[in-house]
Amino acid sequence: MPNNNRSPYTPMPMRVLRAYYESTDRSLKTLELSFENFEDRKAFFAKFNPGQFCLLSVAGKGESALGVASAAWEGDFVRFTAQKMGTVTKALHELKSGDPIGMRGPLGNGFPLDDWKGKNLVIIGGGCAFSTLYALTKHVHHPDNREDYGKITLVYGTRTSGLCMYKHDIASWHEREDMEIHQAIDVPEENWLHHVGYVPDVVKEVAPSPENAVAVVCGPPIMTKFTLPALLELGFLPETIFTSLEKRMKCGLGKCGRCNLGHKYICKDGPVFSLAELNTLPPDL
Amino acid sequence: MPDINALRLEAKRVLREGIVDVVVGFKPGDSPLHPQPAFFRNEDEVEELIHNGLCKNNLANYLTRLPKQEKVGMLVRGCENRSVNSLIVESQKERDDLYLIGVPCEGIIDWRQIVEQAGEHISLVEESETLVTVHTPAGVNSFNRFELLHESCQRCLYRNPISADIVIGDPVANGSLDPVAQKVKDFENQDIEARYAFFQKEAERCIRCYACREACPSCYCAECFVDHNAPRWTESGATPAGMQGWHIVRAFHQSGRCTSCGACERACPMDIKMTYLTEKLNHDMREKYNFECGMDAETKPPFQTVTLDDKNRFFLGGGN
Amino acid sequence: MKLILPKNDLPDQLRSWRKEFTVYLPQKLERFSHFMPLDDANARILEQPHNTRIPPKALFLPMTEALVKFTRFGTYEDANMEISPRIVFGMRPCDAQAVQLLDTVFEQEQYTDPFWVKRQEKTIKIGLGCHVPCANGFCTTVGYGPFNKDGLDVLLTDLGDSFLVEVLSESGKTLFENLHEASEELLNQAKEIQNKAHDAMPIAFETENLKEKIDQNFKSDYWDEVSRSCLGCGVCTFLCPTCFCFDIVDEVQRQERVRNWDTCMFRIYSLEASGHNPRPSRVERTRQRLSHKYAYWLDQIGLIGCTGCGRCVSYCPVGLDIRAMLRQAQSLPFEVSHAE
Amino acid sequence: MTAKAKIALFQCRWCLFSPADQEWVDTQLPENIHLTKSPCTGRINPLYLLNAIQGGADGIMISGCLPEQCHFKTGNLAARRQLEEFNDFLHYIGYEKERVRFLWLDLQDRGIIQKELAAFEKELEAMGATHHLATRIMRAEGGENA
Repeated sequence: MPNNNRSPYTPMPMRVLRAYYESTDRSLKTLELSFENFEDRKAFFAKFNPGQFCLLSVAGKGESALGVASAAWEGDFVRFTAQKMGTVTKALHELKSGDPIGMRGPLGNGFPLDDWKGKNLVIIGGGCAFSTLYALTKHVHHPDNREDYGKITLVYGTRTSGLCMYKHDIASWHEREDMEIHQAIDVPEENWLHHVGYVPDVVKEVAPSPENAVAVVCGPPIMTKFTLPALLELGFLPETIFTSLEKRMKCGLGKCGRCNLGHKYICKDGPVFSLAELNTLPPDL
Repeated sequence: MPDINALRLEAKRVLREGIVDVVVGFKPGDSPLHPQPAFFRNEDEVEELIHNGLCKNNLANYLTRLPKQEKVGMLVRGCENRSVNSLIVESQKERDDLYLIGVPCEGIIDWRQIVEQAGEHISLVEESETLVTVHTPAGVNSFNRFELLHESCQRCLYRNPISADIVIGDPVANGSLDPVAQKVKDFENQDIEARYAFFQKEAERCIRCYACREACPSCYCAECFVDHNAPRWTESGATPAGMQGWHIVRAFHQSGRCTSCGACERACPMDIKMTYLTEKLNHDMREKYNFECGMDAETKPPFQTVTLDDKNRFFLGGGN
Repeated sequence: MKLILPKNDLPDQLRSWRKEFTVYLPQKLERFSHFMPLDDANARILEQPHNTRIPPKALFLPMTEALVKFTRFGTYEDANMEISPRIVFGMRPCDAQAVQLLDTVFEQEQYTDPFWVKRQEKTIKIGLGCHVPCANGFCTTVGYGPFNKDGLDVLLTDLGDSFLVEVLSESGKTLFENLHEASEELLNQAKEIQNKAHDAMPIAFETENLKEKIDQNFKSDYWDEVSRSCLGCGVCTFLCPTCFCFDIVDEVQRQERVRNWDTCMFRIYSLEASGHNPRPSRVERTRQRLSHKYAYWLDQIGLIGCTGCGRCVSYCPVGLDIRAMLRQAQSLPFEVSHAE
Repeated sequence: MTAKAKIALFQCRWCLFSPADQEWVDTQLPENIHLTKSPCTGRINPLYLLNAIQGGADGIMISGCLPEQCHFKTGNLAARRQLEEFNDFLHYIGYEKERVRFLWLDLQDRGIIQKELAAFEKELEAMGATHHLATRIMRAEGGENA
């Protein structure tokens, strides 16, 4: 049995290493979890690929699917950023470092990094869904991987500057020359130096070239809905546009039947789909 | 038997004159045993309207499912009329958004008894005042209609609609109260082990499909207590605790709101007895508060009003 | 290997099996039949003509099952999966075929479900063909039949005073000793019964191009018409042998994480924490239920996800009939897709 | 009955006016009595009672304020109707009526709750334990649940 001879439904024991608020309004909290068993960690990083997600388990409350927000090289921990929304995420927000927690993963297919080798990357993120893109960007920034990819254009929009995640790290990206970063907020604020407006408009404004480029879009459904046509207008082909989808999930293994989009399961066949693939599936989102 | 042509004429009239946007009735199903609830929105659709003893659903159940602002016409028997009143009391629908076509009810036939006695291959069912004639490939046989009736209909108290806009068909004799009260007392007089054994046997066949909840007009909560998970009061699975908890609380939520139509028992795929629970609650509502659900569209059920002079029956320290 | 088992030897045969197996047999419960372990008292031949009310899927995917136990230190451990060897006797071919369909879900190479696998390994399935067609069944319409052998270890054919025993697997062989071979004449008699039963099953609807019609009419108001009187309860899916959806819930007061049967017909099935629900009304849910069985299963494994047992037709509280729905679906517009 | 009777006490927060009683209830409540406080007896949902009974409570006591002294005006009157009917309903299906009792406390009462609890405990021990509806106790502890 793959899960260190545990049933695929049994979470691996983890411990909260660090837990800190990510947004000024305390709606987003970042948890960095360390592994209790060495074999679990080895098995996890052997399969891990940015864009995958895990099911965090709080005993007595349930499980909740969250995208992994850290790249493998960052250390022997796994980072998640949870928005306080339901029963489990409320419980996640009450965790402090040292608390035990369960985790099942890595699940899902993650970004097809091998197909993207040698291409320019256009990374478009919005709100708290940016966490998987953060993992992707950190993965690509690593010296061993950077040469595999061409130019990186990043657009990251949030409703307010306070909601921006990983503020210090992203701020440092403005100085990097090997990438171009555009941050945006919906409503103008004092001493905000970057774009103001919705992400689809910022994408049209930045107008990344579709030449040998791949775009990946992760954000609230409304943002994805308007960003995909914008990319098509710019000349991106459906095969080169990727997005990560979300639906209610329980098992995360393609068994409980509820996260299907047509005949594909978002947890097993996704969550990352190309627009070409999505066009063959019914709009059941 | 109701005069089906008169019913169709009335349904067409109210649709034609725009009194209502939709008329809720029944239409033939794919098997003679299962007529389907139907929603007629124009005159020629009404040709399909039927109404017979096998129409086993409580149509008032659809009032809370149709669009709120729609004007609804509905064929109502005694229990359906009272369910509509109960929904009006709980402000789910305005009375002047409704046009109720009353149908005096001769009781709903329990299709399971037909299948048990005449087999599954039923080609035609004919009804008369006293007989039900069933046509099967193996032959034709007739049964006493009263014996085939669903238990709730055999002892129904209010078979005639009480506040319909028009009643089509001559009134039918109503049931009397004593057999109903006697049935509750008989169950209660058994010793406690026998009562719990019966409840356990019935409740623990439950598969938690909630057909009883979806078939009941009074069960229209946006989020049912079994869907709560923080905290989870009764267990969610098919465990003894979960099944018993579900049947106890579902029935208790109908105290003073149940018109004894029996739609819950008819919808259950596992033939689970449930009306013996709600009958006890209705019996208590009559005894303690002299309240009968749905008799008018104003009086509030007992649990929505309070008075000072109720009796202190389960009190320590010598309460009166 | 084809043997003859006289009917009056059946009680002793059942008793001998009971020594090392738990024997599940359809027995009378209230007014219907239900798979229950055989206790010695009533070892009698089953004479109810047709299917049990709840499919034998409940013996492989129980209505409620503990998956994970919480320890006091906030860690987790597998729930107990031990199960004693058992025989399911009197399984109908449509249910056996359904269990085989579910194997493709629970025994997938990427994540096999240990609970399901353990139950499958420990169970020998003895099927009984339907020599009398049931009223609402349509197994021949969806490509199977009253004497279909898929998913069975043994298939019995009722010859009147004895059963023709067709052993189909190794584990089936171990169950029958000192039974003599079936004579040529009995074999022909069985064949004739089987063919007669197969022909007696009416074809309820055409399945040709059904998948394309369903896929290409995702937004049609056909779905609204067929689901208008639907109550949104769980009867059709809980009684369906090929429905496998389950919910995972933490039962705090029992300190375990439990798997329960679930259905796409309930609102909370796809309700997201943000309040958004991709399937807000019964129209989308009926569309999901029908599309999953008659389109998505075909995309995934090339088989229709319905074995025509007819339970959803018999027990729908508002008399909705999937055969009529699919006959109506055949009249939906579609163009042959050249791609693919 | 060897073990002491297990009682679930649902206490309205407003009616224990003497600090001594409230302090006793909060700290020296005997082992076998489980306390649940609620803002008013009107807020005590029959689900809470059922949950306690399924967990193996031999008796339930609800303590609330006298009529016209309820902080929320009619909470206790509503509770009287609902919980009394629930008590009759449970009796109907197999949980003796005498196992659920309501206790009204006056503002001036002192020491009533200790006395009534002790009396109720004796009464329950006389009645003996019940396994009816106790469906969440594992078989190991005498419950019927696998």
